[in-house]
Amino acid sequence: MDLTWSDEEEAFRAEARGWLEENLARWREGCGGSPASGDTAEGFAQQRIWEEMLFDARWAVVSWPEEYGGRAASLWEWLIFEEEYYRAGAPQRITQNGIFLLAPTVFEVGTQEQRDRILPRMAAAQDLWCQGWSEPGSGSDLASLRSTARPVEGGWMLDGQKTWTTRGAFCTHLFGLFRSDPEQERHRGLTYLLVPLDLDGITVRGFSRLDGDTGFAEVFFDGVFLPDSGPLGATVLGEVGRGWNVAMATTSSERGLTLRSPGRFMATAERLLELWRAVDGATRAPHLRDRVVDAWMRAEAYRVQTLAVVSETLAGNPPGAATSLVKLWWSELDVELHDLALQLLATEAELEGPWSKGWQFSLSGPIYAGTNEIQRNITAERVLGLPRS
Amino acid sequence: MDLTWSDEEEAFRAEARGWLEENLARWREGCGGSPASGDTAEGFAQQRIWEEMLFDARWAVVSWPEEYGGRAASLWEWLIFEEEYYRAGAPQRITQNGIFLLAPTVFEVGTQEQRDRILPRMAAAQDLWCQGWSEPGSGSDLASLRSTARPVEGGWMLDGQKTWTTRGAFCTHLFGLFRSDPEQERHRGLTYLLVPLDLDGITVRGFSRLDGDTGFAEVFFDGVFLPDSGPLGATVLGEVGRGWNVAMATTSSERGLTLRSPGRFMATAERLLELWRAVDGATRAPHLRDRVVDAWMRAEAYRVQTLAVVSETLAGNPPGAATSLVKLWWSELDVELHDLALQLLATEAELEGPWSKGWQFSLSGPIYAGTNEIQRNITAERVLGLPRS
Amino acid sequence: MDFRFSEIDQSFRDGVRAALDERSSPAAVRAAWDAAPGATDRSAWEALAAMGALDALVPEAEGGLGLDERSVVLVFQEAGRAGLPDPIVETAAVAAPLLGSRYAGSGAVVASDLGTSAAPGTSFVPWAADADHLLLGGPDGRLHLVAPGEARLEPVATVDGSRRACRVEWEPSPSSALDVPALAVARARERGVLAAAALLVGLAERMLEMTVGYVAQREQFGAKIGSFQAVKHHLADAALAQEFSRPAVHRAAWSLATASADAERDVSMAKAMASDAALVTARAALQCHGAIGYTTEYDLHLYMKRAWALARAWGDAAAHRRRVARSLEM
Amino acid sequence: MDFRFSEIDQSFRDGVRAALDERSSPAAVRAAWDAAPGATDRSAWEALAAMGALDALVPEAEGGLGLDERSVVLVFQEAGRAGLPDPIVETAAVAAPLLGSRYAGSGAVVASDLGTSAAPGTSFVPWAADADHLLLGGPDGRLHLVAPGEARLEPVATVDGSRRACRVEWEPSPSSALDVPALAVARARERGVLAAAALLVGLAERMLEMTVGYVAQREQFGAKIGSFQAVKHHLADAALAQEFSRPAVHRAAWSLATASADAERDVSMAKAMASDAALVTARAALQCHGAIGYTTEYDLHLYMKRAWALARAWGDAAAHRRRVARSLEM
Repeated sequence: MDLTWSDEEEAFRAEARGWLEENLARWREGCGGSPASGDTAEGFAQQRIWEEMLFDARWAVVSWPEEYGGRAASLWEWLIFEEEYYRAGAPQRITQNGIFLLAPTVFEVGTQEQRDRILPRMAAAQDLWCQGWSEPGSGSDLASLRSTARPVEGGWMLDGQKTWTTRGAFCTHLFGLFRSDPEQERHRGLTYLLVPLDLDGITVRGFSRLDGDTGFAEVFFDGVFLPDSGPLGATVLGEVGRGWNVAMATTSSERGLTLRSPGRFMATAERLLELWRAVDGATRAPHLRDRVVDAWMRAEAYRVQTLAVVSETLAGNPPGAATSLVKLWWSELDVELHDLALQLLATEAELEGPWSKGWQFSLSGPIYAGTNEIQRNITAERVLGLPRS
Repeated sequence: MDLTWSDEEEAFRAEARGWLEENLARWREGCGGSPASGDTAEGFAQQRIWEEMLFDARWAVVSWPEEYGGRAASLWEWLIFEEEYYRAGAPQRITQNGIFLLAPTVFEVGTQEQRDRILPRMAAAQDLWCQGWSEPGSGSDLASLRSTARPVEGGWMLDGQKTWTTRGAFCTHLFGLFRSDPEQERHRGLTYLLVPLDLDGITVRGFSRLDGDTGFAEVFFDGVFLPDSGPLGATVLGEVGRGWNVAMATTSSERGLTLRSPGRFMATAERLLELWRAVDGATRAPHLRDRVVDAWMRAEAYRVQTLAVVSETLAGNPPGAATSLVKLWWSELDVELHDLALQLLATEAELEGPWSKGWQFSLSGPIYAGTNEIQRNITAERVLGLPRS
Repeated sequence: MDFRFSEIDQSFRDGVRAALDERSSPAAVRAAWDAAPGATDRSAWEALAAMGALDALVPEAEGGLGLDERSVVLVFQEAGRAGLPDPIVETAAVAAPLLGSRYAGSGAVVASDLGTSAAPGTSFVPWAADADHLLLGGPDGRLHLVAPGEARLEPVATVDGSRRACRVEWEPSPSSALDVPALAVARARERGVLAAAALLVGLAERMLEMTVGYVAQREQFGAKIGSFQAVKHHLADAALAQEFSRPAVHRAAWSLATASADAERDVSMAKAMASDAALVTARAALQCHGAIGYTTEYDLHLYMKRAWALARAWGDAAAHRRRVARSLEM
Repeated sequence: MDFRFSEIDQSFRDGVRAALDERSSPAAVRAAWDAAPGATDRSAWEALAAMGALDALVPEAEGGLGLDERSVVLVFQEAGRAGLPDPIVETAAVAAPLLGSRYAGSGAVVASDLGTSAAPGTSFVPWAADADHLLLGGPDGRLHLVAPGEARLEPVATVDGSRRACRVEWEPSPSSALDVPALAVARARERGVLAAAALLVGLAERMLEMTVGYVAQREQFGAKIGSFQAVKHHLADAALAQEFSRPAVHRAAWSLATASADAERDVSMAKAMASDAALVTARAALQCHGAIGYTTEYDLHLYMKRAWALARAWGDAAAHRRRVARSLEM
C-alpha cells in the first residue's frame, strides 16, 4: 500500500491547477464576470467557448489518446485533473454526456472510422451530444421503450419520442436506443443509433428543469430518415439488435467513476466549510456541526474509496455491480451537502443563488441514471446476492 | 375544541398519583428495594404481588366494568391512569397480554360465561395469560401457522409448536390460534383457543431475549387433549374456524391505543431530559440537543395525537388502519429515546443498567406485533390506498 | 376534553376549500409566477375577504368575525393545500388582528418581513410586489405600516417565484409607526408562526395526495409503481410525519387561543414538526414522481417550493427546537 | 499510488482468518460469556501469538515482526469478524509496541482502561477478568503496568458479557509507572483507536454476511424474505456504509504508518465512520432477522453486542467527529 503521488503526478496537478486558475479567470472575464448556467441558451454558448479553450490546451479529454485531443493520461491523472477542475470552481461540462457516456462506448465497440470521426469533434465541442434513452412511458424501466427504427433502403426510419434529454435543446446530436425489431420485446431487438438532430422530421422542444433552466428537451421523431452512414461514419453503434448490451456499457460508466468523480463533491464540501466559517456556524448553528463534519468525511471517504477502486481496476479487477454503491453515495451526499448549506443560510436560503440552485440540482441525483431505489435493488441482488423478487 | 380536563378527571389523576406514589414505594420496599425484571422468575413473582395490590385497590383494569374489578373508567381516565402509572416509574405490566390483548376480544366475542370466569381472575393476576401466535415458520406471516387442533370427542387434540411467547415460562394460560380444519389454507380454518398450560402433553421451555432475561418461551403441544369446556368456560373463543377474524380484533388492539399508551414514552422522554441535565448535556453533548428536543416533541406529539384519536373514537370514528401509524411512531421513538440516552452515557453505556436494558427492549418494538416493514405496507395500502403488490 | 373542530369551524373550512379549489387552482398559482408586479389575479383573495376569512381574528366590535386561532387554523391549512399565492399569513394572522378596525373590511393585501427578517440588513419581503401595505420591523424595534409608494421596492428572485418577494428600502417615520403594545406584537408573531405551520400541513397533504395519485397510475416494469415496497415506504414515512405533526399544529392553535402558559412552546413544536413533515413529504413526493416531478411543467414544484420557503420562514425547525429546549430547561 | 494490500499482508490475513475460524467460532465466543474469571479458553489467543500477530508491531530488534499499521489492520479486521473474545486491541495495538522487548514473545494478555476511561472515576477495564497484565492510566497522568494480583478486581456486568470487564482498584507506584515518552503513548492511543475501527469493520462484515445468509433462506408469505424490497434496502444501506468506511480505515492505517500530518484526523474519521457503519449494520441485521435475532440462542447478538461496545469504546463517533472538526478549523 502506497498512497503517495509520484513526482510526475504532482507535476501534472500543478500544471492543471495553474492553467485552470489563469484561464478560468480569463473565460469568466470574457463572459462579463458571471457566466450563465450551462442549461440556458446563453450559458451553453459561453461554455462552448470554455470547452474550446480546454480543447486547445488539451485539457478537454485528458485520458484520451493524443490523436483524439487527449493526453493519454492515466486514471490517476484523470482523477487529479477532476479534483483540480472542481477545486478551481470550473463549470459542469456541457460535453459530459458525450465524453463520459458515449465516448467510452465508442472506444469499446465503435469502428475505427467512428472513432476517428466522432471523437475529435466531440472533444472539441464541435458536435454536442445528448442522450436519447428515456421516453414518457419508460424511465426507470428503460427496456419498455417504444421509439422505433424501421430498416429501410439505405438506412432507418425513426418514429417516436424521447424525453428528459439533458440539454437536448442546445445539442447537435443524439445517441439513443430504438426498437429495430418490433417482433422482439424488452431488452431484445433494440439498436443503438447516432442521430444528427438536424434531420428532417425531428422536433426538439426544450422544457424546464426544477430550477427553471431549460435543461431538458423532448425530441420527437416523425418519419425521420437516418442514413446508414453520415459524416461521422456508420450511424449504428455496435451490432444491430444488440443495443441494450451496448447501452449497458454506457450505463455502467454513468454509475461508475467517470461521470461524478470525487473531486466535485470534495469541492462542494470545502465550500460548505467556507460557508460554515462565513456564517459563524460554531456560534450560530452548533446543532449542525456534527452533520457538516460528517458530510465532509463522506466526501473525503468517496475520494479514498475511489483510490481503492482505481487501484483494483488497474490490477484487472473493475468494480462491476459495486458501482451502484458509488451512485448511491455521491447522489445522497450531494443532497446532504446542499441541505446543510441551506440550513446554514436559514431564511436567506429562499433567495436564488448558487446553493439554492445546487440544492435543486442535487435532488436530481437520486433520480437520474437509475433511481436510488433501483440502485439499492442492484446492490442487494448483484453485490450481496439476495434473491430477485 | 376543548383540551382541558374536567374537575372529575383531575381528581381521578390526583387519586391515581397519590396511590401509586405510596404503594409503589411500599412494594419496592417489599422487594428489598430493587425489584427484578418481570421477565425473570424472581421478578415475575414480585410483580404478581404488585398486580394484586393494583387489583385490591381497583387500579388493575380501570376501564373495565366494576363487576370485573374495574372502575368503568372512561377512555380519558384510562389515558390519565397510564400517564400516571409510567410517570411514577411503575413496572411494565406482566398481565398486559391478558388485559390488553385477550380481554378486549373476550369482551367483544366472548360468551357471558367466558367473561364472568376469565376476566376477574385475569384482573387479579390469578391467571396469567400469554399469547400463542408465532411459530418457528410463522412470524410476520402468521397465516402460515401449522399447529393443529383436531376435533375429538369432547374437545380438541392439539399438536405443534408456538414460540417467541412472551413470558410464557411464567404464565398459567395461553390464548392462541390453531389450524382446526386441515382442508383449509391460510386465514381460513383457524380456531382461537384458550389453553391452560398445565395440560398433559404441553412442554414449556423458556429462553432468553436479547438482554438475557427469560422473556420468551417455546410451547410444545404433543397430543394435548383440550376439553371443550373447563373451569373458565368454553375453550373456544368466538366461532370455530373463524379464529383469524377473532384474532385480528386483538391485533388491532395491539397496534392501537391500548398496548403502548403515550404515558410510557412521555415518562421515558422526561427521564431522558433528567439524564441530559445530570450529565450536563448542554456542555458535553451540544450536538445531541436538537435530537433530544425532537425526541421529547415526538413523545408529546404522540400524547396530543392520542387526544385527537380518542376524541374521534368517542364520536364513533375509530382509527382503523391508521393504528399502523401509531405502532410505527412509538416503536421508532422508543429506539431513538434510548439511543440518545446511550449516546449521553458514552462509554458508560456499555454497563448494564436501566438505559442499556431499555435500549435492548426498545429494539423489539419495530419487530413484534407486525414488523414495521409490514406496518408501512399497511399504511400505504390501507391508509393511502396504494395498490397491493 | 374534545379535540375536534366544531361544526362551524368545519363548515368554514369547507367553504374556504371550495373557493380555493376554484380560484387558487394550479393554473392560478402558476400564473402568479409570471404576473407583472401589482398585476396578480386577486379573485381568490377577494373570495376569502368576502367570506370574512381575512378579518376572522379581528374582534367583532372592530368589524371582524371575532374568532380565535382554533377556528381559523383550518383556513390556513386550506390556503396551504391550495398553494394560495398571497400573504394570508401576514395579512390574516398578523396584520389584521393588530390593526383591528383599521384593517377590517378592507380586503387589503399586507406583506411583511416579520417571517424573513432573521438578521437586520439581510431581509427581504415576501409578497411585497403586489401588496397594498407593508408591515415592517423598524430599526427602532417597532412595527411600521408603510405604503408601497413610500418605499423603494426591488423584486428579488426566490426559489418559489410565486412568493413575489422584494427588497424594500424605506424610512421609518413617526406616522408609520404602529401604536400597539409589545404583548400584542409578540402574540402577532406567534400567530404568524402558527399560521405558517398550518400552511405547511396543507402543503404536505397536497403533495402526498398528488403523489399517491401519480404512483397509483404510473407503470414501470409492468406494475403500478405504487405497488413497489420502496415507494410505499417513502409515502408511509410522509404520512407518518403528517399524522403526528397535524395534531401538534391544532393543539398550538388551542394553546394560543386560550393563552396557555405553554403557548410559545406549543407553537414552536408545531412549526418545527410541520416544517420537518413538509420537507420529508416534499423529498418523498419528488423521489416517487421521478423525472416527471423534476420539471416546472408538472405542478408538484408549485407546492414543493412553497413548502421549502415556509419551512424556513417564521423560524426554521432548528430555531423552534431551540425555543422548545429553553422551555424544557435544557 | 497503489491502495492494495501486499501479497504478504493478504496471506497474513488469510492465516489469521483460518486460525480464528477454527478457534474463535461462535461457540468459543459464547463460551467466553460464561467462563469463570481467569478460566477462558486461550487457544485462539495462543494461535495468534504463535503466528506473531500479537508482536507484529514490535520492532524486529526487540523480538517482534517489525511490521507497521498497514500490515496489521487486516489482522484486527479478522479479529472483529471472528468476534474474538480477547483484548487484541489493548495487547497487540497498544501494549506490545509500547513495551517492546518486555512484551515480545510472551503471548501475555494485556487489558487496559485506555479505551473506556473517558472520565476519571467512571472507568472500567474490559477484559480485566482474564488478563496477565493491566495497562492503566494513572492519576499522575502516566501509564502503569500493573499485575492483576496487585489490584482489586470486581467483575462488572456489561451488555457484551464476553468483554469480561472489571472495576479495578489499584495504587500507582513508581515501579508500576512505564518509562515511555509522551509521544509514544499518544501514538499507542491512536493505534488503539485504529484497531478498534478495524474490528468494527470485521464485525459489520460478519453481521451482514449472517443476515444475507438468513434472509436468503427464510420464507414468509411464500417467498424468501430477502426478495422483499424493504429487506433489500436495509441491507443495501449496511453494505453502503461498509463500502465507504472500510477504505477510510485502511487509509488511516497508512497515515499512522507513514506518520502523515493528517494521521490524527484520518484515524478519527476511520473510527467515526466504522462505528456508524457497524451500528447501522447491527440495526439492519436485527431488523431483517426479526424475532430469531432477538434471542441469545442465536449467534447474531454475540457480534452485535461487541459492535455496540466497540462503537463507543476508544471514543464514540461524535467524539471523533469533534476531533475532525478541530482539524478542519470549524
